[in-house]
Amino acid sequence: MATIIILIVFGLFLAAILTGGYNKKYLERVQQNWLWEWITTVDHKKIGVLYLTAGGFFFTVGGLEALLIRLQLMFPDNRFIVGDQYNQLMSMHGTTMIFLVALPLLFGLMNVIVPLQIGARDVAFPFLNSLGFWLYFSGGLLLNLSWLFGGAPDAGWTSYATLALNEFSPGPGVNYYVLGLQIAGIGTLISGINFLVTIINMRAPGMSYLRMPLFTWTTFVTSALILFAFPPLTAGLFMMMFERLFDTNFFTTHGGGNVTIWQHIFWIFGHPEVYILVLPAFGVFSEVISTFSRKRLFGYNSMVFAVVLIGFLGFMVWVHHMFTVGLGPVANTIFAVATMAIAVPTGIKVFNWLATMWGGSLRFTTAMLYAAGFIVMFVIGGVTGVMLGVVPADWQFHDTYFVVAHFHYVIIGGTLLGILAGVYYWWPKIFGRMLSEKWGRWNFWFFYPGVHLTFFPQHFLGLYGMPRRVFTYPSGYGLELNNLLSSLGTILMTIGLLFFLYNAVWSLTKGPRAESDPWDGRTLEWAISSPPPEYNFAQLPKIRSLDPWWAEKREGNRGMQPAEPLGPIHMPSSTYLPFVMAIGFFISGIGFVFHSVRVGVLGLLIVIVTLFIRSFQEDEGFHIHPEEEVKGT
Amino acid sequence: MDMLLKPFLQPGMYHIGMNAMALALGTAYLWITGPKRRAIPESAPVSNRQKALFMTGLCLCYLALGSPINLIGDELFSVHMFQQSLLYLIMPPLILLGIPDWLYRWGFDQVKGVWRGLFTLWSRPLLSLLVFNGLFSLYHVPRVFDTIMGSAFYHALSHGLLTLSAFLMWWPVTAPLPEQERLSPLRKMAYICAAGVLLTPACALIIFADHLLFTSYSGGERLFPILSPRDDQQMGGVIMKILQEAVYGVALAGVFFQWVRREKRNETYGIPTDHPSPSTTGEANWNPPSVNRPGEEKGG
Amino acid sequence: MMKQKWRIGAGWVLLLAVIIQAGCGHPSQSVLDPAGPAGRSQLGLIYLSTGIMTLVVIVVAAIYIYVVYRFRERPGEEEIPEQVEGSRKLEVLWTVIPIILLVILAVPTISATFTLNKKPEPEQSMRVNVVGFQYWWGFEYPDLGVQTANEVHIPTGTQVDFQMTSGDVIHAFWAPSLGGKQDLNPGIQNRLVLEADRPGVYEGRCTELCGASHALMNFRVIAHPPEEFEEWVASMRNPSSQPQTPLASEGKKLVSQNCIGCHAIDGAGFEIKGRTGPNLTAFGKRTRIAGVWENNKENLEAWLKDPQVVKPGNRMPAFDHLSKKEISALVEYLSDLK
Amino acid sequence: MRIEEETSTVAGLPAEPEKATLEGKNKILGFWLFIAAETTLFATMFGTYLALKGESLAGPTPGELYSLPMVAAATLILLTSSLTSVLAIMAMHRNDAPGMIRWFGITILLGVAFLGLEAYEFYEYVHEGHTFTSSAFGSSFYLLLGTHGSHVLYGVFWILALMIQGRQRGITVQTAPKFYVASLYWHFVDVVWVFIFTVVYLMGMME
Ligand code: HEA
Ligand code: HEA
Ligand code: HEC
Ligand code: CUA
Ligand SMILES: [Cu+2]
Repeated sequence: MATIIILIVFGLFLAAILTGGYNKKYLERVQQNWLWEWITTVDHKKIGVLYLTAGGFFFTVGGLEALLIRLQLMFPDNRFIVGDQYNQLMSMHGTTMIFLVALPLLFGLMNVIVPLQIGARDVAFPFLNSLGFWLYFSGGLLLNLSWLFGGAPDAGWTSYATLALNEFSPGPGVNYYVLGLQIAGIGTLISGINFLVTIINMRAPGMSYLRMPLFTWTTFVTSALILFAFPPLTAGLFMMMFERLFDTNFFTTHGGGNVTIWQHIFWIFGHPEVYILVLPAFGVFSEVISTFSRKRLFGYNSMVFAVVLIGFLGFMVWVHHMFTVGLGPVANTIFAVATMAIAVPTGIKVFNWLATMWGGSLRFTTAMLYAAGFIVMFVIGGVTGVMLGVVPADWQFHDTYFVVAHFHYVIIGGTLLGILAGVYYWWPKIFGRMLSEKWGRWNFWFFYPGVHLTFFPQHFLGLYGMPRRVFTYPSGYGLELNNLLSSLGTILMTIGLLFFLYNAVWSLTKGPRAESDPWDGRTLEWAISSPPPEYNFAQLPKIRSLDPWWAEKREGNRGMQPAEPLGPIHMPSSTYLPFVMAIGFFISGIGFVFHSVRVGVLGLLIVIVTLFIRSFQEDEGFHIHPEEEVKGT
Repeated sequence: MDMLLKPFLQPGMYHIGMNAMALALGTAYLWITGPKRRAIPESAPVSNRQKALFMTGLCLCYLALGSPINLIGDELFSVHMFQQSLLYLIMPPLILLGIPDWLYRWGFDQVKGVWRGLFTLWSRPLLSLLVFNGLFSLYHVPRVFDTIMGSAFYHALSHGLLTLSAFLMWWPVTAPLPEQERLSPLRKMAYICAAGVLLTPACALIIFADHLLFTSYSGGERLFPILSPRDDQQMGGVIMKILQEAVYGVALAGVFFQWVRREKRNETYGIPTDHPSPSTTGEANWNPPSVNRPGEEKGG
Repeated sequence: MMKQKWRIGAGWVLLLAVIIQAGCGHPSQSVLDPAGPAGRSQLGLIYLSTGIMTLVVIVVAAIYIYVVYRFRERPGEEEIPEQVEGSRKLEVLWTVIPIILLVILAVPTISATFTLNKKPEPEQSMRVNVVGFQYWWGFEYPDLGVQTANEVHIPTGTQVDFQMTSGDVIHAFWAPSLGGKQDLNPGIQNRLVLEADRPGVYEGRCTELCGASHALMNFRVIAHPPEEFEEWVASMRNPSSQPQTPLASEGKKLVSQNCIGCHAIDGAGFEIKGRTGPNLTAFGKRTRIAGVWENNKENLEAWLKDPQVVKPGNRMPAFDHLSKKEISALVEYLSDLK
Repeated sequence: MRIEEETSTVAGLPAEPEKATLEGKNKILGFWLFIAAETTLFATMFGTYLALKGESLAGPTPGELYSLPMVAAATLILLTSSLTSVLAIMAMHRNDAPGMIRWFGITILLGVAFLGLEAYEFYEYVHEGHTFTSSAFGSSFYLLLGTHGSHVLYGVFWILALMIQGRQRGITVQTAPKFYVASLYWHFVDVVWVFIFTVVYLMGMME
């Protein structure tokens, strides 16, 4: 504990020296620093950018882990990374990608775009928004610190009990998993609630539910899923934590516990989680496809309903991850049928996207390329999902590379392509600069074939008897060629992503300024400047139709009609408390990782104290007067 | 297997009282919606669809209580669960939708005082939800269940109570009276989802139990030998769960598309209108723009 | 994007066909090469579902390619396309057709699930108890009084009723050619009924992550014609566990000093029967060491010196403190166990 | 938001001060959603408890352990505290800050009494060999009750802090939502207890 305090003091000291010595001006200077501005911001657009940056960082980490995995598996009987080391890489790859990459990147897009799409000045709880981000970030950091101190978790991203218990994973690895996810998970839950309240309470006048753009709708349903999926995870992680720290008996058989309880809890969370990942991507595609086909979304109502139905059914199918556990034929078949049922609403969406493109005038920008690539790839991944739902067939597929192929097809084909499409589509709005279409094409044409090359052969690996989570495989069983192809594909993907990286840097430094509506957009966010002013809308717009901005443009209007007179705008002031609170959680996490209850409690105390400070704080906020600026236009 | 079919062919297995009651109710309904209609103020003709809904509901009710299903349900748990699904999940919404609004109003006018208050209280969404699912879960606690099954009186009482609370649970969803509509469409959908979640624990406990829970059902093998008592029990849980999912799915769709129809009625795509759409105004409590943002017109 | 047509349509089917051929000459480890009723029925379902899914993918891809080709923006095109709201008819169509396809898939799924879960008749089946341990498999024939490890012998044409559980973490038992897998949960008994209809060696693998050497937790199912199986049982009941050479006697002594705390060797006259390591009775007849290495003297020597190199994290200590000679004595004795 | 300025110029408070501003409304809705999440959390713990309650190993079984009088007393105390928190909110609606603070004070006193009883009960159990680590039953029991107990504890401190704020600032459109939300929280914690009472104690004693 003392060490930590010393470290903190030392860190502050160092910062002071490096920035010109500690004196009275120090604090002032700190507050003018750009870093300070980002740490304390409560602006949803900035927090969105923070999410995108942190997600991108973790994506690089997770991607490098994947590269190492594929390097080891490139040749049979390879001894590059073996045993526990491999298991650490594999577990961290899965955990990082699911918890620290996919969802946060989506959160980034949602944060920037949803308030704009519904015509709000900010999210409902700017403070919690910032807290959510910092919790996610500190949780992710904690998780990744494991590489440096004590070894990473190695029981898979599912961390099944008994293997993940002290007896079989004695190091601190799984502690990192438990605490990192716990902290990040709280952040996610907070963000979910925030989006729900924002969408329910903060819509601009006239923006009825059925005029909301699809991306907002999917955010809404996703947040509802988060609301009900994450608490079971929290409870499960608590049990796992107590099991590891205090020798309780939830899962240990000799203490009367039951190993399948963890699996049930994990998948009650885990399956909805995969729809949490894919629904927002569906939203992005709906926007992108409709914009670049220059047509309204075909079957808007059934698209919305399909999302709701997928969310509803998503909670009823978790046992399809447990077909081999031995729950009996009755339980297995009912969940199989429920699983297959999800194909129906998803199919409705797929065909409606096709119908949207039908008769349109398709403009293949990079965003649209990704959206178009998505349709085929996701359908392949989706139908293999249905094949996995066939119980007896799943007894063959389960825990083989066939499953790995399935979920990378849906996750990359759905979520990741969705994120990339969304980033290309909204980049001008977020950063006020254009990405290069040329490099975008390079990016796509390396990445997309690379994904297929990586993951298509894996279907066959599974059928030829290659289990997943293995660090090596013997030669002579027909596994060599497909593994080699798969590893080669990864290289293509990496090159593709490097093009993206280049493109991003190029755009931020040299890219041309973006107009407010570069794509001839349809939804509200395109009606304001790029990047939007801090207060988003000088006057809240009056929403008079579905696709409001498109409709106003057709009417010949150059802007949205205001719903209120011009006046001063109240803004929340920035605050450093979320950051401090996250530090508290972080310290507490480290404490528990190393079985130091004292440090753990100290961290929690910091959290509670900040909570109370916050409760007593009277945040007056400040006012912006846009009248002067706006009058000109 | 034979034993399973036989009851259906023997006239003695059909409950006379229920027969009479179903017939009486059906006739009464047709009479009231038909010849007697004019006697009721503000009545309007009842569509055939509505009549069909009511009659289907009645048939299902009869099927569940008066036909051999009822008797087999005492032997086979899965059939018992089927019977329950009919009674609580399918029949109530049909009946509720089958009754015309003027009949409700007329009915409400007859009921006053405490009963009216009780109804108002009990049909509050949160309460109705909790009461039905609470009772339902309680009913399936092995101890309670076996006690109930041991006595005809308790049996009838519990069925009655559960059916009543099922009606009240469905009331806010079907909302046959506009003036009694308490939930906005979106909240109705949330309500349905919540109902689905709340029913799950009871079903899940039954499906995943690795031993026989209910002593009342240890001898079902006689009737249907391929199903061992444990499989029978699991099957019971599954039937309930699947039917529930199907019915709630339909209910979700019903609510949603009704909402869409209402909202989209007077909109033309691409042409901005100043008509506020119903959902903005209908939900004054949760939708601040219509309450406290100046400049927003408040439509009727 | 035109590439997809090829890839999805022809590729799916072609690749399947081509690589079924591959992997011949080795013990079978492929789902596509079933050797028993369970595996066959599962492969049947896999083919059925692949067929339906290929159809779905082809339909989607066809519409997709047409749309992309036909409706791409032509240069100079200014006109705004018609803003279609939707179409009730079409939407019903693409709701109903998938439902029909799924029903076609669901019915055989349900029936196969129940069939494959059926309890075998005790008289017509043979029971084998399986216990999984971190990185090795213990097999016991309760009715025959035989124990073995890592290689399980079964008669062809008989339903084998594997009753499984785990001694530590969760493992899963998977012999792809014979049929699908089943988890081994600590504290829970599971059952998997498999049958081989032709003699042969079938590779099996652990498919539930169980620690560092999960990748190497292999086993073999060796199916014999019934008569041959009887012989095997007889030889296992009466193993030749006595040393034949002086070196081997030396080895036996070393075993009694070092190994029997963990390993059992039936018929050798040891009092102790260790249970924390594989039963080594008739070890000389095993085809592999610890399920991964070919069983020959050099390999065995290396294994004894340092098992961790072969299987990282396994529970057998290294015996590198033994002299070269002592090791070869051990090897001599162990290889003579038949 | 504009509405704040309006209300601050109006004399007195609106009828439902907690819902007068958008912030207040957001807070209340957000809190309801939070309660939904908490419900799921507790549901998971209930499920675990139900699955594991039979596994008491050598230790005492639920039937041997529980005794009605003390639990009934605890239940009564907690239910009463729900009532007093309602009274506090009614006082708030009357714009009667001292009354509200008084009722909240009684509420948390009852909460503390409840915690005392619970601590005593746990103390007894531990003596009988029923601990967090003695068996799966013990683990799931203390997880469920401990989580509930810590919610009560947190609620006590929270309401205490709000009482101080009520003292300092009185009832305004900024503080009213906080009081309201805290009382929601308190009700929720009580409802969870009612479930614990039925599912854990009553059903446990029946077996
Ligand atoms: C974004 C994430 C995502 C998505 C969207 C999905 C979607 C689906 N998944 Fe997947 N799944 C995962 C991520 C995802 N999955 C992950 C990460 C795992 C592994 C976890 C682990 O073990 O580590 C997994 C594992 C997994 C399993 C367990 C396998 C096993 O371990 O044994 C199963 C089994 O049923 C399954 C099924 C499905 C189904 C039926 C869908 C459906 O939703 C797909 C529906 C879509 C379509 C079907 C295509 C479009 C439809 C049409 C064109 C209409 C016509 C179609 C038909 C008639 C079929 N998934
Ligand atoms: C969102 C989810 C996600 C994503 C995107 C990926 C992406 C990839 N995954 Fe992974 N994967 C999982 C989720 C995901 N995965 C999960 C859940 C598991 C299961 C884990 C378990 O079993 O427990 C798994 C397991 C898994 C395995 C099986 C391991 C095993 O069972 O032993 C393999 C093997 O090939 C693999 C490969 C890959 C590859 C090559 C990529 C590639 O797509 C990666 C490509 C990315 C890069 C190469 C990064 C390059 C980046 C840059 C160069 C910089 C760019 C910078 C910015 C954007 C700022 N993954
Ligand atoms: C601490 C316990 C322990 C001791 C002592 C021990 N072993 Fe082992 N042995 C194991 C375990 C555990 C395995 C299984 C390793 C695996 O496959 O993961 C094993 C595997 C083996 C195998 C491969 C078995 C097979 O089925 O293929 C051989 C051969 C072997 N041991 C020989 C020996 C000899 C010889 C000695 C003494 C010199 C010895 N062991 C001492 C625990 C032990
Ligand atoms: Cu045992 Cu993997
Ligand atoms: Cu799933």
